[in-house]
Amino acid sequence: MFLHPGIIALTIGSGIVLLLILSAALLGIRILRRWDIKSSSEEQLSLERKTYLVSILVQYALSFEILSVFLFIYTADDIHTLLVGAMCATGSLNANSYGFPTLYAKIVTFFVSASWIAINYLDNKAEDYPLITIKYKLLIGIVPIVLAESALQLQYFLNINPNVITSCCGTMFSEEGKGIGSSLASLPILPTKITFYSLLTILLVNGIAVSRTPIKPFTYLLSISSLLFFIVSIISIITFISLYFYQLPTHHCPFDILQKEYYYVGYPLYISLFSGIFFGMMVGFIEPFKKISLLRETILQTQHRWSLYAIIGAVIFALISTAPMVLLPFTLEGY
Amino acid sequence: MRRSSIFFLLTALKILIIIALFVHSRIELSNRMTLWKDLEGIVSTLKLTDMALFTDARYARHPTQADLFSAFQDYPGSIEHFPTGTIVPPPEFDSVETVIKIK
Amino acid sequence: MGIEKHRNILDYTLLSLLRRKFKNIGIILVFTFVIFIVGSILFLSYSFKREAYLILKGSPEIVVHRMMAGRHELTLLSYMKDIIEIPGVSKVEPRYWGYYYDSMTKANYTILSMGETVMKTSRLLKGRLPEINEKNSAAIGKGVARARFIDIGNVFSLQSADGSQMVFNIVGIFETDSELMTADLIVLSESDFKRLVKMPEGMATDLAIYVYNETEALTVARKIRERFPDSRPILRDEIIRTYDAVFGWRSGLVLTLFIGALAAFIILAWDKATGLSAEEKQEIGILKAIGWETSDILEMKFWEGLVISLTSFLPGIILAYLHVFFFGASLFAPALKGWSVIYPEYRLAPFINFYQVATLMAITVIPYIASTIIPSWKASITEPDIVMRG
Amino acid sequence: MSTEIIIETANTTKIFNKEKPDEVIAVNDVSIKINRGDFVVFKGPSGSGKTTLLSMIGCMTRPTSGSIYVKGKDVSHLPERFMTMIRRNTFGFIFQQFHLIKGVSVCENVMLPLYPTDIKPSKLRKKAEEILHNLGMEGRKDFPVQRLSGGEQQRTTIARALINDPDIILADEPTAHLDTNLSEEFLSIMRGLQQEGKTILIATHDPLVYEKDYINLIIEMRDGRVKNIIGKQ
Repeated sequence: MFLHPGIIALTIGSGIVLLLILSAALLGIRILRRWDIKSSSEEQLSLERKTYLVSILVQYALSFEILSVFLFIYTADDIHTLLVGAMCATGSLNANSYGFPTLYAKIVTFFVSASWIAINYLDNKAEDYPLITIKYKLLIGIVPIVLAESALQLQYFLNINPNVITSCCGTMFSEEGKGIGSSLASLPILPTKITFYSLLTILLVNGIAVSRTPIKPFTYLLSISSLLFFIVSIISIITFISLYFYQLPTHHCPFDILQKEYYYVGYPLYISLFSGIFFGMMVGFIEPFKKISLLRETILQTQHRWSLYAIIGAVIFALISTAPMVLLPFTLEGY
Repeated sequence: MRRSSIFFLLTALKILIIIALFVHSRIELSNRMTLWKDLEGIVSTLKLTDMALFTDARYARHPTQADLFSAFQDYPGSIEHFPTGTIVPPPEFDSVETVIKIK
Repeated sequence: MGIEKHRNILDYTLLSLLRRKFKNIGIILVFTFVIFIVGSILFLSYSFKREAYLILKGSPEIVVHRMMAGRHELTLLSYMKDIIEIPGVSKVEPRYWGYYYDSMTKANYTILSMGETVMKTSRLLKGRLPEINEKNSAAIGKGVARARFIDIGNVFSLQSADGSQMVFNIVGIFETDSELMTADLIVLSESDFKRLVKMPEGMATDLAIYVYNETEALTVARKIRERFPDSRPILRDEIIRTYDAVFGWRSGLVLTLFIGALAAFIILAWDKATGLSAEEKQEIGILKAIGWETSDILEMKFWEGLVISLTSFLPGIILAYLHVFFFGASLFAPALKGWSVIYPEYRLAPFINFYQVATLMAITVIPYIASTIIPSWKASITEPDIVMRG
Repeated sequence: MSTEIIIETANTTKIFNKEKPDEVIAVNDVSIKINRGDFVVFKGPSGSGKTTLLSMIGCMTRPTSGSIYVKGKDVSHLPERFMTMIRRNTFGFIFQQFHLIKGVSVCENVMLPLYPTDIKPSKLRKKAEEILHNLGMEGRKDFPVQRLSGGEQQRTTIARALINDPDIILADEPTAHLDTNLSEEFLSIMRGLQQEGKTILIATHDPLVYEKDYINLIIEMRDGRVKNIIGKQ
């Protein structure tokens, strides 16, 4: 392991996040076991007060987690000079088998803790805290994810071996190579484009429907289309979107767009995608809670607002990814 | 004026200073481009491999050329090179050296 | 869901921080200092790394040492003709270099001869370099000139391996701008060098190998090892990575040490936050009694942490930048210098980027904020009816 | 006048340190009804449970058993988050020791209860100044509170209690630290507020207060129980 400032920062950071989530989960277990909203006992009162602690613990953990996703990618990018064969973050992440799983775990942690905060927000709107059981079960579910994330990250940093030549984006996302990256890179462009834009349209139509009247089945459809759109978007970034940014018909790397050479365009691109998708998916996720009468009004309003966020996110993402195709002279036709 | 506005203003001011420093750094760096080119020229003519930052010990003066086997070359018992020794360890060859395998 | 509420709470937070002026300013000063030191270390080491990366691109692609009994030995010039045969190799040149301990000034010089290549004039060299067979002339680094109080046109002497004094005319001095690379150099002609150190004919210190295609360097190095098992090729990549590791290690080491100081600070902050004074506790009780909610108090505490961290973090960065890039990291200079007599004067190139700032934040602000969570919560659950109970 | 019941307690009991050796029954099985516009005095020696009852009515703490209805809504089992909302919107508090926040100006002390709301500070300040003006405090609005006289502090707390335009004003031993003149002044302010339609609840053992003829409900307490209810109309 290198004593690299970024690695130290990430290790400390993930230790802190783990500590926060663990203590939140321990409190959560106590609350789950003893919770009785009807009781006036002092114990119940102290549990109620602990719910505040749990929610700030998770909120802080999430904000650290967001910082850590970016820091992780950036660190991977920075240490590529230490590794033979690495030319960008892809190469560093490829340095051992823990790199990419760590990144995925970070993204999952981000989504799960964000949805916890969303549910917590709703729960705090109703006088009898109707979602408390679901909420704390979910919280306990977060623990293994965060644990896995920290373990993977630690393993990743411990096992980086500069002597092992890693393959970088050039090979990993090459059209000739083997593996997922390569098979994504070699997808035919036109059908992918068509899928991408038709899913975008479905998502937007559903989003508009929900923002008008947040009812079934549109809410569920919005969730499903958001999820599908997320998957297709990531595939599309590798297959064709990134090519337009690089102006190269063979460069498929999803990380290079985060670099200075491409004016950091990757950051707004990924941020709009992630936030848009998150809100879109949450709309359907909270649909079942409408059964709770105290929450019905709040949920209707929330769904209306979140569907707007989903639309905004998706539109910004689509605009950024479409812009170079329209504005720059480079074309993929003929490749 | 509200206290929060004053706080925001002060924070914005500090961020502006940081941005100014950032601009300063970019200007300075672009001014240095020719210097680096010239230095690179000197390095390639004289075939240098190291910086003249630490001249008190052999491994500190030429960390990249230090040999692999004398593990204790001036280290770790070499108190005479103490300050540099804490800053420049003998290179960690297991993390920087490329393994060259002979078939 | 308006923004006013949050600003109102921030307003009150600032008011309450100002009321405990001395305590809070003290904390801000200590925290600023922590960030200043950690930031200086990060900036300094990152700059060295980048600078090494940019300058050492001019190094030979491969340097080949000969090893004997685990020690660096002189290389036989006869290796050259075998090496040049290896496909991909464009040029092989001997390097002559070594150290010279000057007992008068107690300084270590690096002596070298530049072989056959003759440099055209350079902006960074006042005067010229000695010609290949020119006798008794030398070009020296600024550091050597300073240590011996000599200038162009002066003479100085070195003791040769057979005990006689060799006198050299100074024909060139490297300019200040190049000190990072040249401060301790004494460049001699090849014949003078060999005479000075009594190097046998047919030998060189090591060999510099150039290849046509840089990506082939590793293959070439392997072939050299196969052909000469007693050789040790060093790739330019490794040279650059060594500097990455040296400065990474260095900043990592100091950071690890400094984390102790940071931890002490956090304990202090924790203590400040947990040791809720009776007065503060009552204040929070009053706020809750007159209509503030637990989460409002939590928000107030959040702002408190944010105000303190921002008020420390931003000036900390600014000071670190000024310290490292305007004042040459003068606080660290004694540690960097060590016992060296010759120490280059250099102005570091100000490499800064968002990543460093984010790292700095992750190392300093996040532990601080995290350490305030539980104390804030403890303060926030103060019961409102304590004010009724008197 | 309407006879809407604004506060009702039903068998309200508060036990501190329940099931522990130092268990204290502070309020024991209290059932009372208070109409809108009433001027109510809780009378009794210290330790009789009137302060605890007042803090339960004021949604500061929850009863151990029994219920409390404020404007018809059962608040006895509400989580703190929602109790605070009710407290903020319905009640104004006047404490025995004033409990002003030191180092903060009069005006800001008055504004404090509404800080965690979305009201604009300029609007809030105007409202606070208006209330201070009505209480004859306009000249003191930017004074730090620790430099005020006792009477001025008292009026500042009243102003603070009025900032949220509450339906009900709760005062705990408000005259304990005031001389006769200031106590009279305080009571006349309260009387004025009652005439504006506010409900006034005062806990006291000061005869100066409960002998006033405009008081229409006196609840006498002893050992946590209601001993006597005298309704005057």
